[in-house]
Amino acid sequence: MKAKIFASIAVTITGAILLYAVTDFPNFGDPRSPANAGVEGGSSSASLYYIENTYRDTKVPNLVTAILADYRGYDTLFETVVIFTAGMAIFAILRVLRNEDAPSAPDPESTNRTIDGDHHRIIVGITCRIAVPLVQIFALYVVAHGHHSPGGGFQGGVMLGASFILIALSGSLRDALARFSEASYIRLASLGILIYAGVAFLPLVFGRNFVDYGALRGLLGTEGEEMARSHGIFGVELGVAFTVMSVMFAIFANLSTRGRLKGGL
Amino acid sequence: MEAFFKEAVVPHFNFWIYVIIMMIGLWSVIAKNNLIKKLIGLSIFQTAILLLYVSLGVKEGASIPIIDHHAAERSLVGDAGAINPDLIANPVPHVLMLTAIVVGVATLGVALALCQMIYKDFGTLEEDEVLQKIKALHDDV
Amino acid sequence: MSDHLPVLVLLAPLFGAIAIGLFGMRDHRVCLPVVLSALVLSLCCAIGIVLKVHAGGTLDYFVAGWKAPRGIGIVLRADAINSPILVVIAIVAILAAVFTVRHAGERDTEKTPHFYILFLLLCVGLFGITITGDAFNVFVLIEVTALTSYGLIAIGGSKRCKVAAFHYLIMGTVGASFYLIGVGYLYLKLGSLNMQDIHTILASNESLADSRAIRTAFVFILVGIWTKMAFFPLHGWLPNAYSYSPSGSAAILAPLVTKVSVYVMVRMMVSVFGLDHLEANVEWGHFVVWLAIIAIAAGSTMALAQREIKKMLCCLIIAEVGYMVGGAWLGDPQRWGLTGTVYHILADALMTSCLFLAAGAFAKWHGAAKLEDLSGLFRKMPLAATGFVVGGLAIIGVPPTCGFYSKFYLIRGAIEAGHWVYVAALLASSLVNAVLFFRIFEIAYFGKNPVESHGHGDDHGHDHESEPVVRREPPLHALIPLLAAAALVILLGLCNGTVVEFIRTGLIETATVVSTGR
Amino acid sequence: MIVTFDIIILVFLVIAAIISLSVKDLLAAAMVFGIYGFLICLLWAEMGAVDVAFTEATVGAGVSTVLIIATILNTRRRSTD
Amino acid sequence: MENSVHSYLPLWACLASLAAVPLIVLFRREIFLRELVTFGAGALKFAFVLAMLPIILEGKVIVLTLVDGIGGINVPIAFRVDGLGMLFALVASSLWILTSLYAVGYMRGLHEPSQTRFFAFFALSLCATLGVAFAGNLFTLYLFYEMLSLSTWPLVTHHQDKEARTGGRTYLSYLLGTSIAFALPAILYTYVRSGGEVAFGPEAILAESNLDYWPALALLLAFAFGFSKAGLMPFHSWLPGAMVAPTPVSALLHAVAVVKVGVFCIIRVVTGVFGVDLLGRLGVNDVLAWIAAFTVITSSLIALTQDNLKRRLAFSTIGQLAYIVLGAALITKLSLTGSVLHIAAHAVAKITLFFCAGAIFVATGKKYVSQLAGLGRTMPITMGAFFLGSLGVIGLPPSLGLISKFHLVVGAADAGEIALLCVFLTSTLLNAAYFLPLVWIAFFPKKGSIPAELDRPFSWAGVREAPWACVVPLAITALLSTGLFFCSGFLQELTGQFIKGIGL
Repeated sequence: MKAKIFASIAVTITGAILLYAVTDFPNFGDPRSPANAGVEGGSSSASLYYIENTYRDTKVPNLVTAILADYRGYDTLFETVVIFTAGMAIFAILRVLRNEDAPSAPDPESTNRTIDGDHHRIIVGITCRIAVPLVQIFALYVVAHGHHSPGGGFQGGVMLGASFILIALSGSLRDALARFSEASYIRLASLGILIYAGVAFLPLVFGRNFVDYGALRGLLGTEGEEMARSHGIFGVELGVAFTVMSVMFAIFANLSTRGRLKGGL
Repeated sequence: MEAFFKEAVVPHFNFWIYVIIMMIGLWSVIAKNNLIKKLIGLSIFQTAILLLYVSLGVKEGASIPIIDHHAAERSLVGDAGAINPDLIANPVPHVLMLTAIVVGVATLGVALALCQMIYKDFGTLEEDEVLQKIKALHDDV
Repeated sequence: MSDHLPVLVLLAPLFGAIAIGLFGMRDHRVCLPVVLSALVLSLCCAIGIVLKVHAGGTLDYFVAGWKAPRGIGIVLRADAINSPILVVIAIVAILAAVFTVRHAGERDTEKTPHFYILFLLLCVGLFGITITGDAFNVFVLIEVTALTSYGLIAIGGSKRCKVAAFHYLIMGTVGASFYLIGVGYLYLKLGSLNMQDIHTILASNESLADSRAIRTAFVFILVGIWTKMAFFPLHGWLPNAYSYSPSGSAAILAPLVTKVSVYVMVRMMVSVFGLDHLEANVEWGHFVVWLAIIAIAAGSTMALAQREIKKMLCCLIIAEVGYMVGGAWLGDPQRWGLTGTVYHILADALMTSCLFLAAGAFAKWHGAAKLEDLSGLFRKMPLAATGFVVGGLAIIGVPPTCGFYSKFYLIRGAIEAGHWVYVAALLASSLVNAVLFFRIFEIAYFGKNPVESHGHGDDHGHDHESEPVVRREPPLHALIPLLAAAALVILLGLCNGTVVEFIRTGLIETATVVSTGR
Repeated sequence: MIVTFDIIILVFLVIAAIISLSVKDLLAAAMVFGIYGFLICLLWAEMGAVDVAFTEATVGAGVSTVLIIATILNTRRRSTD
Repeated sequence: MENSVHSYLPLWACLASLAAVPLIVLFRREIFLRELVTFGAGALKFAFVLAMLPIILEGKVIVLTLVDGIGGINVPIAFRVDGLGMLFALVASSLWILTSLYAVGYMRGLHEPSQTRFFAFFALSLCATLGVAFAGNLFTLYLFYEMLSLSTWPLVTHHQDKEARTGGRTYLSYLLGTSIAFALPAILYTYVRSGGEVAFGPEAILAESNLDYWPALALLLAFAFGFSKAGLMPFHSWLPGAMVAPTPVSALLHAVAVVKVGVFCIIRVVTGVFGVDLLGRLGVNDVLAWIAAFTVITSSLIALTQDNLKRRLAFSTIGQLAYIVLGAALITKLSLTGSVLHIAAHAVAKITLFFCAGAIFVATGKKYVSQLAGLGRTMPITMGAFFLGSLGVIGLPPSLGLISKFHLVVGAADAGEIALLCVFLTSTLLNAAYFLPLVWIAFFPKKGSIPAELDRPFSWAGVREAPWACVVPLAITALLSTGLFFCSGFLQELTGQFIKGIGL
């Protein structure tokens, strides 16, 4: 009860402050608002710059992808690191490496240990077996086509991870782990970051700044720096996809088995 | 009252809702007793922030931030009218929020792992019971 | 390569973490050399940055090469304020890494590589927060730091550390989200995420700076960071999180995470909102200083009530955070308070590192978790105890340790700002610290129950020698970092003039940025 | 952006959030949370943030819900609040 | 304007004993080597100090800045040796050698434990003492002051029993507490008030500042009570408490080093921080003088009632320290001269008395005044030295104490403070009252008040002195106290240089 009163007070104060500020906001949907068009006195708005020049700079029509992987590629590197960290942290917290602790007493309320209650999973199994390759192909498409349509490394990576989760859910975790073992997903997650950081690091070798894919022109044999950036973005997205896929599956595998990687839901 | 409603609420409708959702989330983070409920509240709290960001990048009548190839090519040859910034949504908040979503799911994963460990050690996910059992641990030491 | 130092400083641990992920899982022996070499590389880079900044002023590094217009890319910015902090982070990390040899995860040695990956990524996050010049990037790196912290805390075997980590997670996430809201409001009003850009706009547009949204943004950013740094009413997560985590984790988390958050606050004040603007709104400063005074009092009082060493140290951290927040907000015209805060970030990182290394060593090799368990410490491990004494004296503020000088600069700022209550709080807290530490020293020196005073007769002292005194220092890998930290505490104190001079060039430089911004 | 659509989704969003937090059955709460995720994904798409919508669909509605359910099945389904 | 010389001698003098610490620890198994190191360091230190003497006597001042300050922001660790510092250093370093000798005898005689630690911290505390003596600014002074408090704590609590713990607690809480609570803020206030200047020089730090009466008074009292090593009432009770320490510690530290550091600091504050002019103008020194006067009388009265010999000596010390403070507070040329000279005079006299007390304890195990009757027969050298030492404390000829007290009394008269003059005289009588009867019954006990086997005419065969290592130092210090009466010229000259330096 005390928590509720305290919560109400805290929420009221916070909400009041936020609403007090809201009245000061530019109108919703105003294309000339400071966020969209910059303010007087500041340097020209980054947002306008992106809209007008991204295609010229990178030949990537999807602005979000370009900004994500190039202009703010440094942020995205750490976003990937966050994912990787989460995987490692969950491993560190949850993974049971010795078979020391006996499983805790079964909880009467959660007797339905599996989602559908029993082992008759033929329909589900077969459907999923058909669906999984389709999901994976679509996921690869999403990764690869992120330049031109919504999508990219994250979305594709999550979908790839989800395809393995699907295998685990429909069949058993053992099937999924047989395809994607613990050693390999940790390594693949590291590899993903290595790809990202490596691609971003390469320009340093050519004497350019970090993440400046334009320097890879010679290496990739492209005509101008724009295409080099475009290819660089693709490389980076690939790295993201690897890491995200591995970690998503790793998180699921650990969470669904309480870190034992045996049994499953 | 009506004037206030017209001036303060209607033009900022999204922002009002964002505050409401955020307060729902924050309230349950603080007040809910069940750890999973707290986490759901936390996720809702985070999505409210996404709503703030995405809302502030919206432009009335604008399209998605993917440039039409032809317009883009035209803009390269200096056709100034080819890309009208007012007709393309601000991509920056989208980029930022992609990051925030990913951070959110990462946090959620770690938190759920912690929940499982807490359940393993204490046999419950209700915060008051956990705290009581911790106190009992103290007495043992 | 020397142009790329600002990014190399955090790439080294990042690549180190990747290397462990790729090769360290199978052969755990790879981990430590990788960790140490990565961190030493970082240290070299950090020192290189300090030298460059010293020679040529502020260092801007445009990631991805997007220089103009300002704010389209992410910029890393090393100046005289943050470059010494980079060095200290690297040093403390190295000390903690050496300390963790052979007992990284404490429960499962199989988790050693994971521990070190998290360890290195934590360093990446800390370096990144310190060096970045982009407000949103700070958020991402705060989350890197936070997630690694949760992992490092919960990797221990104790039941309580999980709950502590969970509470930390909730508080930390809410804090980071508040920060994110603040940044969102800034972006909404100013359309920029680049700190320098925001600063220029705010400095040139007084009415905008006073607008409701910007004020709210500032409040939320501050509250968010205060949560992260465990500023008093928001401190709830800290004591449990740091005292129940494994010693190796505590040795890096406790000294660095809160300090880096304090740095973020200073950075926000100096190069986002601008000191001129803050000095124009004195009543804000007074309010925060009062909060800081309450924090100092509360931290000290709580510390007095603790019976466990690590918990006591954690409460001291809360008090120290109060020092720093208060000092930063004093608003004295010469900015001595701010100088003291920045210097105290460095000093406190080293002091806390020293104390937590010592506490870790005592817990592991003396079996001491509570104050009473420390009896006979001076006889058993005199060198380790000496290291602890130096750390304690520094927290008390005895010259020539750095703790004395940081307090000195803080008090100077307070006197010039006329904030006598803050001075009194600082001195009172020093006295409390003295009581706390001499209580420990006494237990460690006399033993739990000193023998009844016997007449100064001939048989004097034989009962001491009759019980064999086994001298058993902690192993070298624990002792060396501890003594090194103690030595650094004194060294930083002796070199305070040089360091402070350097920091002040940074503070003055930012002042000139303001004037050109107008 | 269509304002009516926007408002409708927002209202549903609030309702979904409240339901998800007030149901005592955690599994149901998780499912409603999934619905909440899809609603917000719709909202993003409606606001023109297609990439965010895509990510939210995979992450927010998909993976998050699955993870929560996995945890609930491994712990306890009932909650006191 | 000031004739200053740059030299590293003060640093070497400080480091001589600091460097001895690791060596002492290293040779903890080789007792002989360990003690050799102690003596060697003592001799070296004394030599360095002596080497500075001619420079100072020429009227020059030695300055040395160790950690340089850049842009005048920070406060360097700096040394500055003038007449006052020189005199104090001379006293401390010469008496250290004697004390070391005495300590060897005492510690061995009583089979004390942990002698290595004892000698190591002894050396460390001497380093701190010289650091205070040579301190060139307030911060250096404070640094070494705190270092002294901390490094003497293990000495005071040497026995590590309950009594020692209590004594140590009192000791540290008074010294550290007052220094943090009063002295540090006072220093900081001075620092801010003077515009960042804390270096001692010919000009007083606050001479230019236009302090008002009340702030100046508060500042002066904060300094006086903050440097509570000077034992001004009401912050004196650490001193009797610290008497749980082994006697060599009491002797050197609580008759020479620690307490003298306290009064030294107060003289420095009066002359170097406020300056004679400022104090004279504001008149705040009167308050300090009356506090000191109160301490003089009260402590002498308490000393009369003490039966424990060391406690009686302790209260006597408190009184004598207050003399010095009183002299400094009068700020006349003569009284300051007396004050400075009394540092030396009281040091040699009081150390003799402590040595004697320790020697009596080593030889007989007695520590109460009432047990001393007839002791003059069995320990004639010790009691003789005790007599000479008490002459020095009382201020009777032939002793250096006479010279210093004479200056003090005349100084008081000079300042026109007849009441304070009376305080001096009353206190001298009280001093005599608590020492002379003691000596008297030691040599001429009443019939029947002592055991029969002692009650016989004196013969050398009946002498049961303490070990020679105890007796020799106390004889030397007793002779010093007397001898300096006849050749106090160089001390007076040093004092004169100091007085000239502060412009009186």
